Amino acid sequence: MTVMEFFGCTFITFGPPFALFLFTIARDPMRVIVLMASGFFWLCALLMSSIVWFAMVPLRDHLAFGVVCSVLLQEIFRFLFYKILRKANDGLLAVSQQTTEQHVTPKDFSNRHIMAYVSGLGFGVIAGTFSIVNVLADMSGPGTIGIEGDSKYFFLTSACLSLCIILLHMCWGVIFFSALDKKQWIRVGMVVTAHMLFACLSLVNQASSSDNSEVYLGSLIPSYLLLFGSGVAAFLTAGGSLVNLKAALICRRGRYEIE
Amino acid sequence: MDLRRVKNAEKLVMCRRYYLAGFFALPFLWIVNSVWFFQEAFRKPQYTEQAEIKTYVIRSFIGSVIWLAIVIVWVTIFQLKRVDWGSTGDALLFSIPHGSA
Amino acid sequence: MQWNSAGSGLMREDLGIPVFALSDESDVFKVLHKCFFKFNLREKNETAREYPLCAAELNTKMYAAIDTETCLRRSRHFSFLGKNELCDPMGDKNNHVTMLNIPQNETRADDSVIVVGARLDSASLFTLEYQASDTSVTGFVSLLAAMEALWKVKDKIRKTKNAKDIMFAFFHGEAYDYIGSSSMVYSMTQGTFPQDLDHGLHLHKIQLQHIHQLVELNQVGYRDNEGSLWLHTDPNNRKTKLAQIQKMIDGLQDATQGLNVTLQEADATLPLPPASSQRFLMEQSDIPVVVVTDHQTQFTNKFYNSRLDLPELINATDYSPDLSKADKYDHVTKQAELIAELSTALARYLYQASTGAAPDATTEQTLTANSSTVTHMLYCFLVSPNCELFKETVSPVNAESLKTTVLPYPFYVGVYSSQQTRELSTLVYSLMARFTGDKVDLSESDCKENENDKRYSYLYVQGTLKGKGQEREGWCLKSLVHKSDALSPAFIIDGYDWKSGKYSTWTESRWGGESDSIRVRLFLVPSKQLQVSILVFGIVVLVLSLLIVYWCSIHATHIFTNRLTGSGTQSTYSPMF
Amino acid sequence: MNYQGVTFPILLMELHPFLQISSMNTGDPLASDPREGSPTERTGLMSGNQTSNTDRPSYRSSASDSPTMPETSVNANETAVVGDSNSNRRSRRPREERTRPDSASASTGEDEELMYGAKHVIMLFVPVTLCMMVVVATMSSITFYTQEQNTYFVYTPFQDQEAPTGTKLWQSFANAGIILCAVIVMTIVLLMLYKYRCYKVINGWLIVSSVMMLFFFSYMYLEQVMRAYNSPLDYITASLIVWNFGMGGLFCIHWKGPLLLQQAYLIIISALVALTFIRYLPDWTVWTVLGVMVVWDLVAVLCPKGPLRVLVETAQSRNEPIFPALIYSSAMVWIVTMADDGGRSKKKKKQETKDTDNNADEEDDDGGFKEHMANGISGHSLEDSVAARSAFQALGDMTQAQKDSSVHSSCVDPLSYYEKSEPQTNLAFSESNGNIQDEPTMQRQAVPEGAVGGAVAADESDVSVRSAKKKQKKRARPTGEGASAAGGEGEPSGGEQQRERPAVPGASDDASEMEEERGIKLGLGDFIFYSVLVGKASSNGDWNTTLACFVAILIGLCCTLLLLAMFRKALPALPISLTFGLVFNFATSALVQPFMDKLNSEQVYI
Repeated sequence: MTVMEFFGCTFITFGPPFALFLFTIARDPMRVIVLMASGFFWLCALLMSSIVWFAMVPLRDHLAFGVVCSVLLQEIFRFLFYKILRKANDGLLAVSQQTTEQHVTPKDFSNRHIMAYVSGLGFGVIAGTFSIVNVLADMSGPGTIGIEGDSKYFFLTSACLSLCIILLHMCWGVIFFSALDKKQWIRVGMVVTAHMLFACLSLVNQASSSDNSEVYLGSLIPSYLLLFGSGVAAFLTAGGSLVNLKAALICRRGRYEIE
Repeated sequence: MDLRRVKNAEKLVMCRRYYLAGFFALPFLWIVNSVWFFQEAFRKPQYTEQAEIKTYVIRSFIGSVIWLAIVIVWVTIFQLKRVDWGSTGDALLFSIPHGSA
Repeated sequence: MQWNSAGSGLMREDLGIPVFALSDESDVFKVLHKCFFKFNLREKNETAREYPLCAAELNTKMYAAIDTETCLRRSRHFSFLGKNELCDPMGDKNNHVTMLNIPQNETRADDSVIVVGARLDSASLFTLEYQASDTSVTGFVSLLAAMEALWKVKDKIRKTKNAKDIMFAFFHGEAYDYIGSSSMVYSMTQGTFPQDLDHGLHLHKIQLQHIHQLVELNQVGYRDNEGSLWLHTDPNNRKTKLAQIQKMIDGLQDATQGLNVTLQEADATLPLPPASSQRFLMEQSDIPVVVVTDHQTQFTNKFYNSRLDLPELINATDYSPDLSKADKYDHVTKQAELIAELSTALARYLYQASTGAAPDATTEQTLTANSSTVTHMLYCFLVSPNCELFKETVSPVNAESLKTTVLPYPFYVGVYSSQQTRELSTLVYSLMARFTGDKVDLSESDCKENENDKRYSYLYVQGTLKGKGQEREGWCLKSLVHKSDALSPAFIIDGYDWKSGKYSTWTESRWGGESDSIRVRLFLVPSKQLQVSILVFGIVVLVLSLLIVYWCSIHATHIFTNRLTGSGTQSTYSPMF
Repeated sequence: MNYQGVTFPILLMELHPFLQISSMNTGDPLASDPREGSPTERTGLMSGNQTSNTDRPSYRSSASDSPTMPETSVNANETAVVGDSNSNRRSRRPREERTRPDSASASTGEDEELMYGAKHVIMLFVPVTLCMMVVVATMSSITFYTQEQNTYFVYTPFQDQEAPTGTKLWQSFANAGIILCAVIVMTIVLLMLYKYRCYKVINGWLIVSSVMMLFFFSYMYLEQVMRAYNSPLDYITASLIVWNFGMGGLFCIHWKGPLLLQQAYLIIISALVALTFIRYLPDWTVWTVLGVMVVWDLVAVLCPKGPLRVLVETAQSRNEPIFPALIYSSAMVWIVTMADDGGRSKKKKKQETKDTDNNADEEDDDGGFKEHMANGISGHSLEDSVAARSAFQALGDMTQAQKDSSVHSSCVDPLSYYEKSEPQTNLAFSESNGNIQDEPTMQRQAVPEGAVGGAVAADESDVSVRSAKKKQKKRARPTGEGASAAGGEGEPSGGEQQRERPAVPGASDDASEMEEERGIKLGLGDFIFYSVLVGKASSNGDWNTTLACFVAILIGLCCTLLLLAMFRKALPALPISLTFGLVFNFATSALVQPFMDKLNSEQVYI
């Protein structure tokens, strides 16, 4: 694809996560490590699912199967990661109680949402990257896709969907973890279903071609609706509320700042 | 190393060395020197060696600027003229361009 | 005098862009139907198709630049990873055979060698897209045929008291400023011709003063309507050697008696057409020279040095449609007949010129070129090298590669290599060995050059099939055929002035390695506004997200205010901070 | 770079694992993995530290007279540790807050290590990542490193490209075996050299080799880059660039230079070495070598007869600081220096500061030492570290030279240079880290390092750690140290000395703490092998594989640190990371990639 397309798509996919990383994660080593670790867990999940996909020789061409498997596996690994994180967390919570002073690291462990968010983002970033990076790399060059009859919006949709899944994972991370904390199995189920829904929606893209790029809308719109839904859910889970938002909006910037 | 840990005398020695070394066609050391000791020379409260350090820093800055200018000029001239220079131009080539003059 | 007015000199143009020739139909189909018709073809009323349009990227990375002098100089440039060669001089091997085997210890009188020459190669714009039916093939095939005919009576000639020696020479690289002929002339002047040996028994040196006359065959494929060929001579040459030249012309014309070929003397005022002889004359202008071509003034061949110089156009493939491959091979084409006649005439002339006496009736009968051999050669050189004649004539080593070859071997001289010889030259060499050599009873391993008699070269070829089986007889051919370097003296003389233009200085650039190989890529180009809009969208997303996230991370403490765990200040509970 | 960006006071407890790591990975003289030198060096540190108080002027005599010193002193500290440390921290906190509002407080126990470990993990992540990025970028842009070639190390005699898989396999193992043997040989040579103290020799080679490396590597690399981008550069500019780069490197690494620059140089160097590996090792061999390295690392570190241990034991049996004999361990000399400074007046130091720099090369004789002891500290650490580094490199070089001199055909020669240069680089790295730190750090590191050295004997390490911790706490109280703990002796004096320094008063402590922060060491060997793995993974043009390897390796690093935090036992850093890396490399390229490709092309998201 052309240079412009390349950068465009790169920004679309990695802009928001980059911003999130920059402002909320980079400054705290613990978060960076958790981000890495969750990414690693996602990798393991992916590895498992691809093994399954590989083993099921007859079903290799039916992606649906592989997709379902991997969604389930991902959620399982998310759960495992939750377990591990909480183990470390409890240990560290003890520590943080001792310290009366202002400090980032114990704070993180005391606040479960942060780690939930970070690990969710970790899942998302690695998932999004895996789904887009080779597309970006392979198609370097002067031309764009489509001579084989693919839609000319291929990259755009790829980028947008990658972004979508990154953010979705982020939200799911928050919801999922807090749900587990509170033993609200329904919400856990919701997360899984949402994930499944998204994955299955993306199956629609297979039908896309140069003639009917509209297919993409069929997957993009619902995906982003889903994202919106999950976003709101996560927002509320994390203790956000419209009121707070308003307050934050009207308050003069910097008035409430602690640091 | 961290300058804050170094005694002023030490700083002076280092700064001087960097400065002197720079004369052996080492503008890079001058650049380093001028950047590295900038704080020491201009931002720190007065101390005995500071004046000397300051001179070194300034000189090495000037020196590096001059060097930079020289290099830029030379490279431009070379790139523009090397084809006309023919064999000498080629003799000077560090890497032979493929498929272009 | 402009000889090739049809020629556009396209090959000498610097187009500044790579040009590819797609000879494979599937490629052509791809370009047309996958790319052009689908995306680019405009309807009549349509001004322009809207994006995406189909584009192609041609990739041919050539290393050399500026000129031979520069690229050779740069090739000598040292680097830690060894030298990186940018270009190589062009050239290959000349082939030549002499009738008499005069060892160096005997004397070779001046003006005692009749040289008959023809060019082997042609030039063309595209790699592996060479057809030279008329440009060179007709010439050297008729020469080969004449050679075969003449060697039938070699004993007669050799027995004749002080008969003149006859040398058949095939020049390679002539299309690039006479590489072959100039290097042969140069080695003659240097006294290193035909064999650069100074010990052991080898052939007597041939130098320019030994040359008695020079007959050259150029294009002979396109005869004009009364099927006549033209005998060209050089005006300056006429001044000095008029008598001999006239003698030659008469001899040639006499030799055509009773044959279906007419040789007319071209207008004496005309300069000599482009021919290898020019090189001889340039070095020594008093060698009587006659050039036989199919045109008097303009080239009759519109496709001189062109990939369109096809056998069809010279009736070299006038097969009836129902012919099988084998039949095509054996079918004697019109062109073959014409060439055979010419060769016969040439052979008779040479016999007469060498011995000084016209051949008697029986000899004249034997001195007839075999038209089937001619047609075989035409078939093998122009249609398919994978033919019986070549199979018989190649050495077992090359047999394998021959089997797999489909297209005719290229008539492009290529780059010079001291070890290797290109197919064309090799094949001509072995054909010469076959026509002039005599089979000696030696096994393949023993069939090699004799240490103490270097005059003879030995070549082991597959030979004809034994009976019905695949087994071949295998011949060891002992002959006087020799190779000599066809490399422009410009690359031999050290301190040669590249600007002097005396010798050919053609070099071929090295081509891109595995990293940037020769390839064509077809792809779609998106419209500018699509690209720009994507980029802008991306940037907007980036900036927006930066702003929003920053804002959130500042106000996080107030956006997220739930109390999960009881310790510490508010700010410790935001997932955003 | 993150290195000095973070400014937290650090407790030895956290420092400890990293030190162990570094010690475990910064010594191996040949396989471009100085896993060997440092630990021993640090053992040297320890004993040097313990013994230093008894006798100032000559460390050797001091070493000789108190063999049992460590245990006694350490135990003494042990009792005092806990309560002391807490109170001490309190006393310190206000200052910390003043200087750094966001600074962390410390607490006891594993958790603390986890938390503070986090910062250090990141501080390792950054350079490792940068190194990998350099390698991957080069791999993907410059074909020279990816294309098929037929020149290889002399170490790898077997290398026919189109052999059947079976052959390739055993050949690659053979190659790896040879390399491993070379490693072991070097180790032994190192031991020998250590036994018969030929410091002069070492020093000579040292400088030569490092010079050669800095210039030659950069030259080659520059040429590659220029060729890759087909840009005509002239010899004058090129030589100017190389000359400046090389000399800059010499100044920064071997003498004194801005921290940032030092780190940049070290990263670049290790990247270049990694690239060289990728380029000149046959395809399969690279993988096997990585595998072998994992094993070797484990053996060398954990096995009771591992070379590291042997070295340590010989040293202890000889009852002297282990490394001064063999390497000029910057740390070692520090101990002496510190101890010395502790005793001396600042005036004396001032006088001699002038000539600190020029006796970098005479450390081999004890006279040289005495001078150093008298000298200013900061200068010393550096120059001695120069010496030390040099010693190491020389070592690598020399033995290499012996090994290879017969083998090379002229064409192979550059390669032999490469080989020679690897061990040097790594060593250079480990040492130069020493360089990066300043004396209190070193001082404090000394003990845990000692622990590391002795970590093969598990209990001892723990003990000495505590003692170290104690020392650090004691910084606040300059007096009475000498009596209480031998280990502690050097330390407070260091503290005093800082305070006495005419530098900005407030800064001194922050500074010292920053230094501590930087005290983390990771062997260049790790950088190199990680980068080799990632670079090799990227060579097949699949970014997912590269990414997977990258994540896997970093996580492996985390795990190693975690383990170290848990059982205070010397652990090698390569095994976990490389195992993860290898597994994920092959798994991804074989299993995940087809799956992901299908998903990507169909735009299906999971």
